[in-house]
Amino acid sequence: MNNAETGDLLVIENLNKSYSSGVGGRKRVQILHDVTLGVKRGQTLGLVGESGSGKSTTASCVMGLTDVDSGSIRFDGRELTNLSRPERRSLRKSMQMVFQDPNGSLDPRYTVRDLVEEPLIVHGCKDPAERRRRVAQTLARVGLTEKQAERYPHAFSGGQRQRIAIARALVLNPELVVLDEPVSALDVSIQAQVLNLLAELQDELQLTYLFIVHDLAVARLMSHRIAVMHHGRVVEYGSAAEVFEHTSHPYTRSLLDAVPGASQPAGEELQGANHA
Amino acid sequence: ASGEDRPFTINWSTQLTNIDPAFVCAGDDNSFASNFYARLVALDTDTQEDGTVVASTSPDRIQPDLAESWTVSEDGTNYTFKLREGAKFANGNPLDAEAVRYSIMRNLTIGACGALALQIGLTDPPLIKDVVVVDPATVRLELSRAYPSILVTLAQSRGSIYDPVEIKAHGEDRKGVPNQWLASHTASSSGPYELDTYVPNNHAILKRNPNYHGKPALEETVRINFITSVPTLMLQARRGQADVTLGLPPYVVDQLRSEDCCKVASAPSLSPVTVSMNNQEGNSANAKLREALTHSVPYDQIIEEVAHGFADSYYGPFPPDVPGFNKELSVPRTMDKELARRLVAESGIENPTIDLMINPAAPSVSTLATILKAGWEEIGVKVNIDSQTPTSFATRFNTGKYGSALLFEGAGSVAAYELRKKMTCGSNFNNQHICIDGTTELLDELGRIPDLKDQQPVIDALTEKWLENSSTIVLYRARFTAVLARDVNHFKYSSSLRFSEWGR
Amino acid sequence: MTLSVASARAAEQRSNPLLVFLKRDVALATFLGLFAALVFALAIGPWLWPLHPDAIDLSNSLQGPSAAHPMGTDDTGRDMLARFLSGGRTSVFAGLLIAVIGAVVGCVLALLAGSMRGWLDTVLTWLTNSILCFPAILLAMAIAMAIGPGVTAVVIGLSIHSFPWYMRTLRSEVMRLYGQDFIRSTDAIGAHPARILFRHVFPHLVPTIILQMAAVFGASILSLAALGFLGLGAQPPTAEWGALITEGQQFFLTGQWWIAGFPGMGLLIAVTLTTLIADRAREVLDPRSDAV
Amino acid sequence: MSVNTEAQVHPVRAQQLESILEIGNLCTNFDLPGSTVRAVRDVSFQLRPGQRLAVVGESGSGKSALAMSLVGLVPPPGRVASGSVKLRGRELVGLGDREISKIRGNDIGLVFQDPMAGLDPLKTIGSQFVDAIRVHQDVSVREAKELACQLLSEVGVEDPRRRINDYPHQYSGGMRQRVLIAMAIANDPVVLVADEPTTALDVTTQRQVLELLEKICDERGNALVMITHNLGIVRQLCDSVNVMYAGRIVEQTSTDALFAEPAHPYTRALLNCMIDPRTTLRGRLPAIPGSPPDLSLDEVGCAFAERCLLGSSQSLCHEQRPEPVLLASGAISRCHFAQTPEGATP
Amino acid sequence: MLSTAFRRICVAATTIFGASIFAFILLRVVPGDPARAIAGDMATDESVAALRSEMGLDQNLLVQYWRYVRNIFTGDLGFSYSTGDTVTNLLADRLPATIELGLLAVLFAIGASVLFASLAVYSNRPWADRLLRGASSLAMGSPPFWIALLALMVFSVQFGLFPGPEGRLSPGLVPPEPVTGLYSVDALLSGDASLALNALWHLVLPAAIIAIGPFAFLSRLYRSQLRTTRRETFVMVARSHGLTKFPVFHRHIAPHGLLSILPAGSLLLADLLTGSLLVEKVFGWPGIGSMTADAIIQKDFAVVQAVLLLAAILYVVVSLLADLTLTTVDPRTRVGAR
Ligand SMILES: Nc1ncnc2c1ncn2[C@@H]1O[C@H](COP(=O)(O)OP(=O)(O)OP(=O)(O)O)[C@@H](O)[C@H]1O
Ligand SMILES: Nc1ncnc2c1ncn2[C@@H]1O[C@H](COP(=O)(O)OP(=O)(O)OP(=O)(O)O)[C@@H](O)[C@H]1O
Ligand SMILES: [Mg+2]
Ligand SMILES: [Mg+2]
Ligand code: NI
Repeated sequence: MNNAETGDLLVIENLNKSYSSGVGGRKRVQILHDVTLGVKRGQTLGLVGESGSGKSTTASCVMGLTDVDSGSIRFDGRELTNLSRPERRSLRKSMQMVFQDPNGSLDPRYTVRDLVEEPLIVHGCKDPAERRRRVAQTLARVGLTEKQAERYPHAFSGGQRQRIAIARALVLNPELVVLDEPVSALDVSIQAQVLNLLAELQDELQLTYLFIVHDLAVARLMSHRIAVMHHGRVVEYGSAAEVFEHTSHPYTRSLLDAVPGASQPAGEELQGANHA
Repeated sequence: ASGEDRPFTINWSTQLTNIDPAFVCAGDDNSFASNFYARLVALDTDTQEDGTVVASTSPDRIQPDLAESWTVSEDGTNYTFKLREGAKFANGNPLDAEAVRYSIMRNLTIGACGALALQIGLTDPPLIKDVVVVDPATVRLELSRAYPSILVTLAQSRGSIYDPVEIKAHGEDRKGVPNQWLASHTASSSGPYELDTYVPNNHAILKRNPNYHGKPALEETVRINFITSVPTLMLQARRGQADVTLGLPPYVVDQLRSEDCCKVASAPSLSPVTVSMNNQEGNSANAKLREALTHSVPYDQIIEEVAHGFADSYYGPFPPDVPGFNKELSVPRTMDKELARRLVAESGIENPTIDLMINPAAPSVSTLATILKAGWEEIGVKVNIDSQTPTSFATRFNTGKYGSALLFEGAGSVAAYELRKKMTCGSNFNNQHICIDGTTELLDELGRIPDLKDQQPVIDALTEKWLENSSTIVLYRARFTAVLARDVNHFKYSSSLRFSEWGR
Repeated sequence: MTLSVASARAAEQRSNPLLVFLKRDVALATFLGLFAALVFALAIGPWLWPLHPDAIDLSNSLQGPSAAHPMGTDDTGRDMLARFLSGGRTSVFAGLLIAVIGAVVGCVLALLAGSMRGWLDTVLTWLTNSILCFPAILLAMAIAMAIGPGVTAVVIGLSIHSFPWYMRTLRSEVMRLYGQDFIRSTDAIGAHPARILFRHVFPHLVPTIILQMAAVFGASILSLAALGFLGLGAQPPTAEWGALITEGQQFFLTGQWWIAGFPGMGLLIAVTLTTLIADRAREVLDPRSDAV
Repeated sequence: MSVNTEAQVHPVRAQQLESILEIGNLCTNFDLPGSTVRAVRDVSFQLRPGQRLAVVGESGSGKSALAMSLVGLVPPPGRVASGSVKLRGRELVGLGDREISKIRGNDIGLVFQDPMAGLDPLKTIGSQFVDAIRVHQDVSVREAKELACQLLSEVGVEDPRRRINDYPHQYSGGMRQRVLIAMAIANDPVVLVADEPTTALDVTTQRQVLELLEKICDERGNALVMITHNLGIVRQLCDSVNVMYAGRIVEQTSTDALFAEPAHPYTRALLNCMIDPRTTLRGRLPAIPGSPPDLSLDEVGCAFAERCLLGSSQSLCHEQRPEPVLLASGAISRCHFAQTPEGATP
Repeated sequence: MLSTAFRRICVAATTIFGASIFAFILLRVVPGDPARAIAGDMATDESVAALRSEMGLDQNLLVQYWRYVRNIFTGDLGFSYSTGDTVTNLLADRLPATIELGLLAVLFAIGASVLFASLAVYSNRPWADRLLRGASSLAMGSPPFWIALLALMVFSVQFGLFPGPEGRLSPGLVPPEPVTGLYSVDALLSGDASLALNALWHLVLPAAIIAIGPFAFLSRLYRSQLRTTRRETFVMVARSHGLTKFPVFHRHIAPHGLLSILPAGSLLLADLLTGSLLVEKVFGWPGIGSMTADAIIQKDFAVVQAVLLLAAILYVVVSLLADLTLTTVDPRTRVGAR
């Protein structure tokens, strides 16, 4: 496995994470095994893998939403795993996350403006006029109008809601945005809108993305680097082209081959890969 | 259901708490226990116009029972009883002088209600000094002073005689810790009935005691249902499912009287309905205020609406029919608001308030309290009605920790006893805390007079003091009522009911 | 996701919940109206009906319903309508009190347990379970017995039973909310836990709390009446529906049905209306769920 | 595919003789308090024996509602409002429960999207299988079980004799979907309707299930209605396509024609949105702007007009509802501009 | 699976432990002196003091609690001064009556709610559903003691269809030889059909009234479960296989509904207890309910404490049993679940 290059904005090294389960939480299930990754500033790391392979867990660890067992996560050279809670919270100014389900990730009782404004309030922006200005600016950036800002999330379609979630993540001008399957819940026809927006924003604001996705096509489209996870391990890690053209791990191959409508794969290969 | 194919059934609106004669305080508990225990002597009876037999409580007319005869010493302090030969308990044990001694001593020393009646309010020195077994058929009662009414006491449940062998077999009494077994069982019967089944608060079945020395019980089996629900009692009376219904509220009795299911037996009882007042503490310590209160009660309406006519009025420390009662003195008080207002003004208490403690579980209490409250508030006395559960009501009342309390009393049948109990300063049992100058001397004097007729002037003097003091508000004296099925031809009333002379 | 009708409605409903409820749901509006009328009548009882509930009139006892006494009179001639109104006030007020006390305590504990987790949660859950394994009435009875009968005792007793009841549901609701993405996303923007708790979790509990309050309110006035009936609730001369039924119970079979009849009807109507309202409201708040 | 040269002949009538299932002007509504969602709007098509028809469209376009309407299983408050579904000439709309039950499973088999929820968790696979067989075939439980085992092994469940007594939770998602497919074909239906049978599955499992479906259709020769929003599946499995948009079929064509010369602007947009993992490079994607219309509202003009590159500027599209037009390619398209040079040929 | 059961049992045990502390504290720390109550009003102070030390009331609470628990384990639940009997005897006396009544009430409640909810959901008519919900709301709002009074007046007094509030048998009838303690069953066992009928006849009205509350609760639960299940995919699948409405209902929908009302067992029990507490009093039924009501009025601590504890234990045990039954019946949680 490649070691994370120096100069990466986010470096994850030998991350281990387990959840307790079973009777009285006595059994521990290891979810992540020695995950090592790095994300270059201004670039996108695509994290792919089948359901349950530990992609979201990795994201949670990065965001500090759960505690890790061992390993290190460095953001801009700063070790995150041993931060106190308030420090962690204040660090989130520069790290933000967008969740998979745009319906569930927005509090239905808040207007769009309140939702987008909330991070500013949380991080101590006291001046209402300033807040207003930044909210308006961010909303405009994701293609929502001032008028729409007074409405509740329910009044929006899925794609629009995901834009709101993105606006909420962007209003603090973060450096790193963790995107946990931001388009999986969207229809193909809407998916492209959001992907386009994300690409645009990255170019414009020099954002760094940790992009979690299970659609290989999307991963390839969006990522500079790709990591493939399988059963909590990173089985493949490299530049997008490398991974796709010179697939080394059989699991990655099977993933690629399984996409319907792509050229017919050989049956034998499939059998070997499917042990889930 | 016809009355023939079931045992003689008594529906009784009561909740017995204890059936140990030494221990019981309440009248109903007494009555129930009476059926199972013999007594030395018995009360004489009169027959009323309606055919109901009523026991008389006059000490002059005491009849023999277990004791065939007795002699009293000159000074009136020694009573020697000659017992019936061959009397037996239901289990065959001899009913002899030792059993009599044991029973009376047990009642005396148990430290509960039994002792109270026998000792006239636990006077010092005790009234009964000792009980001596002369021979198996002779027993002597030694008193510390003359007290002619002791025979009346012995003729009631306090004189119950039970089998020492069986009691001991079920655990000795320890002081203050009574024999728990006796609380829900009877020792082998010496009375007309044996207790066959007893399910507390539900029913009891009584079987005739074949070994009873007296007149055998009329009915072979008596079933007693303890039912507190008035509708049930009424319904069953109507349907003829009960031969005798006891404890119905007056309005139901009134209603049933007019229906052809039943007939009503009624007799003057010793149960006054009173508002007891704490004579020492609070606003009720003010005699003027107490007097004012007695004058703003709508007596007539209460008798009419609450007692439905089953009541008589009087005013005094003890009700009519207690020997020593003086009709001239005990004129009922009347409603007179003007007078009452004037008395309130004279009392010198501004905006008087009194607490009226009630036990709303007892029938008609809420109604009475409501009426009283309305009447008193009209003369400017504010009334706080303070409801208590039966137990805490009794506890508070008996320990004298109350302002005033609405009470259905069961009076003792002996005037001297009543006066002592109610007027002895500082006695634990004077729960109204009535303490009037000069009563102590009068009470002492009363204890020295062996003959009832000679006692009368002293009793009258005490009564007058009591009246002047307006110690208690007497609402009325309730008449005992029983609703009988048409075919019940034998019925006798006494203050300790015994069912042995009831029957079809 | 398309902009479905349901969500459009949800949006509309958020803008002015009450109005939209009522417009859409005639049944709910009717029930609410009836209930409001009942409560209003009880509240303004003394002005509505001039007779005093405690004023006795012995010459007029046990009168059947008439123009002068629409609900008749009791055995001391008190006007039953006045007593009905005053009894209803006691019942409804005590019911509300129990619902509110339980809601406040239960909600605070649920938020504590749900957000802190750990031993606090364990202890509170244990407490909840330990209290809830007593039937409400039995518990209230025991408490009334211990501290002496009366409305206060019963309110305390029923509140002690109601707060764990709230807590149990609210706690799991809080737990559920903490697992939701919008809470996690608020966490992810770096919001303080207190902010998450009060600004995001709590508002979502409100509908649940309201529905539960309706249920507790209904159950409480029934329990209150039951205890009154057993002689442990409201004590004379306080009028309360349950106690009025007890007072009237003995007259039921002698034909004076109105003394116990009307208060019983009052109870039946008040509680049934509450149930119906809660049912309908639940449906409107969450169209997919069925009333339980 | 036979191509009818008379452009204005109604497409339904054109292929009447050989069709097995014939849907005419089918409308399905969901009656909600205060509004009616018209999920399926005036849909007509027919199915020949052995045909493999794909129904594609984005979420909420009425695909499932259409599938359910075919067998009268639209969940309440939905109902078939008008139109006809004829199986071998026999009208199914309006049949009683007993009658239509004889058709379900026997003539038309149905496979649902969610295999996890598709089996009763309290009953063994076997008993559910036996139920499904015995409603239509007069066989003993033993025989039915035997048949079930055969079918299970046919769909690739190993050791069926043991596994048949298992409960659904003991099966993985892919296996459950196989079981459901086996049940749907247990009575040899002439039409198999599959409503997104693979959406809930893993990519790898997805592929296996598709292969299974293909195999079954090859062997049994039944017609297949495949509902999906994945154009990849269409290419792989189906020979003809109905494209649905906002409750209407906006294009009926063959698979080849669909990919070669999509007739309706919506179809074209949809094809553009497909991201091919092998060829696409990072860059700007052709997205369809806006979002689908609310189905509880009546459309004025073309439902796609708002989002259409062609129609958004045309007043005709906003005002007049387009009628189906038969194109030279054999495709039928509901577009005012389907026959314009831009629309007809790429 | 076994360990899950074990854990549930542990939780149940701690809950009972908590409940016992609660019951103990409630009746021990509050004002009121049990010794005074037992000794009687006229008892002297010394005798009360003697009784206090006899009962251990002068010791600290911890010791008292320990004694209390120890006594419970030896079957000594204390002495009921208001009836003059040990609580154990009282319970033994009265439990069968309540059980008999409760069983019939459960039967009524489950029978009626399952029947009516099934009919309402199966028929799928809005009016039927509305009727059921109306009825259950009304049942929910009906004060049992008041209904009991009404029923007595109408059925017993007016029409004479049912016996009055006279207990378990017509007065004068001799209870059958006790085997189970349930009169109706015992009478049948002893071959006396008319006695069994009489016992049943006395049971019907109070049992029906007690059943009203549980009926309200169960019918709502069952209805909503049926309606939820009806929307499940597997129901649609079964229908798509050609099963008609009825087989689908009774083979798929109803079992799920029944399974899901199992956990409500303990709540049902609480409802039953509450109901019997009130209804027994009106009907003069010699059971636990009327005993408790009397004991509370009499401030009979021992009885109340015992009944509180009994109720808590029953509740916990029933919910535990319901839980365990659910795990055994539901294949998803059964042994061997992967
Ligand atoms: N809080 C938790 N407790 C226990 N196990 C958990 C928890 N959260 C996740 N898991 C388990 O961890 C594993 C990885 O989960 P994760 O959500 O990271 O997967 P994922 O790759 O994001 O999958 P998906 O594509 O479905 O989102 C899964 O097996 C899941 O069951
Ligand atoms: N039970 C229902 N009540 C109300 N509206 C419904 C109901 N079921 C479906 N609809 C509506 O009917 C329309 C078509 O739904 P349908 O399920 O057929 O879409 P679909 O094409 O199958 O979508 P998907 O790809 O998401 O499965 C949608 O607008 C949906 O909102
Ligand atoms: Mg995930
Ligand atoms: Mg669908
Ligand atoms: Ni795998």
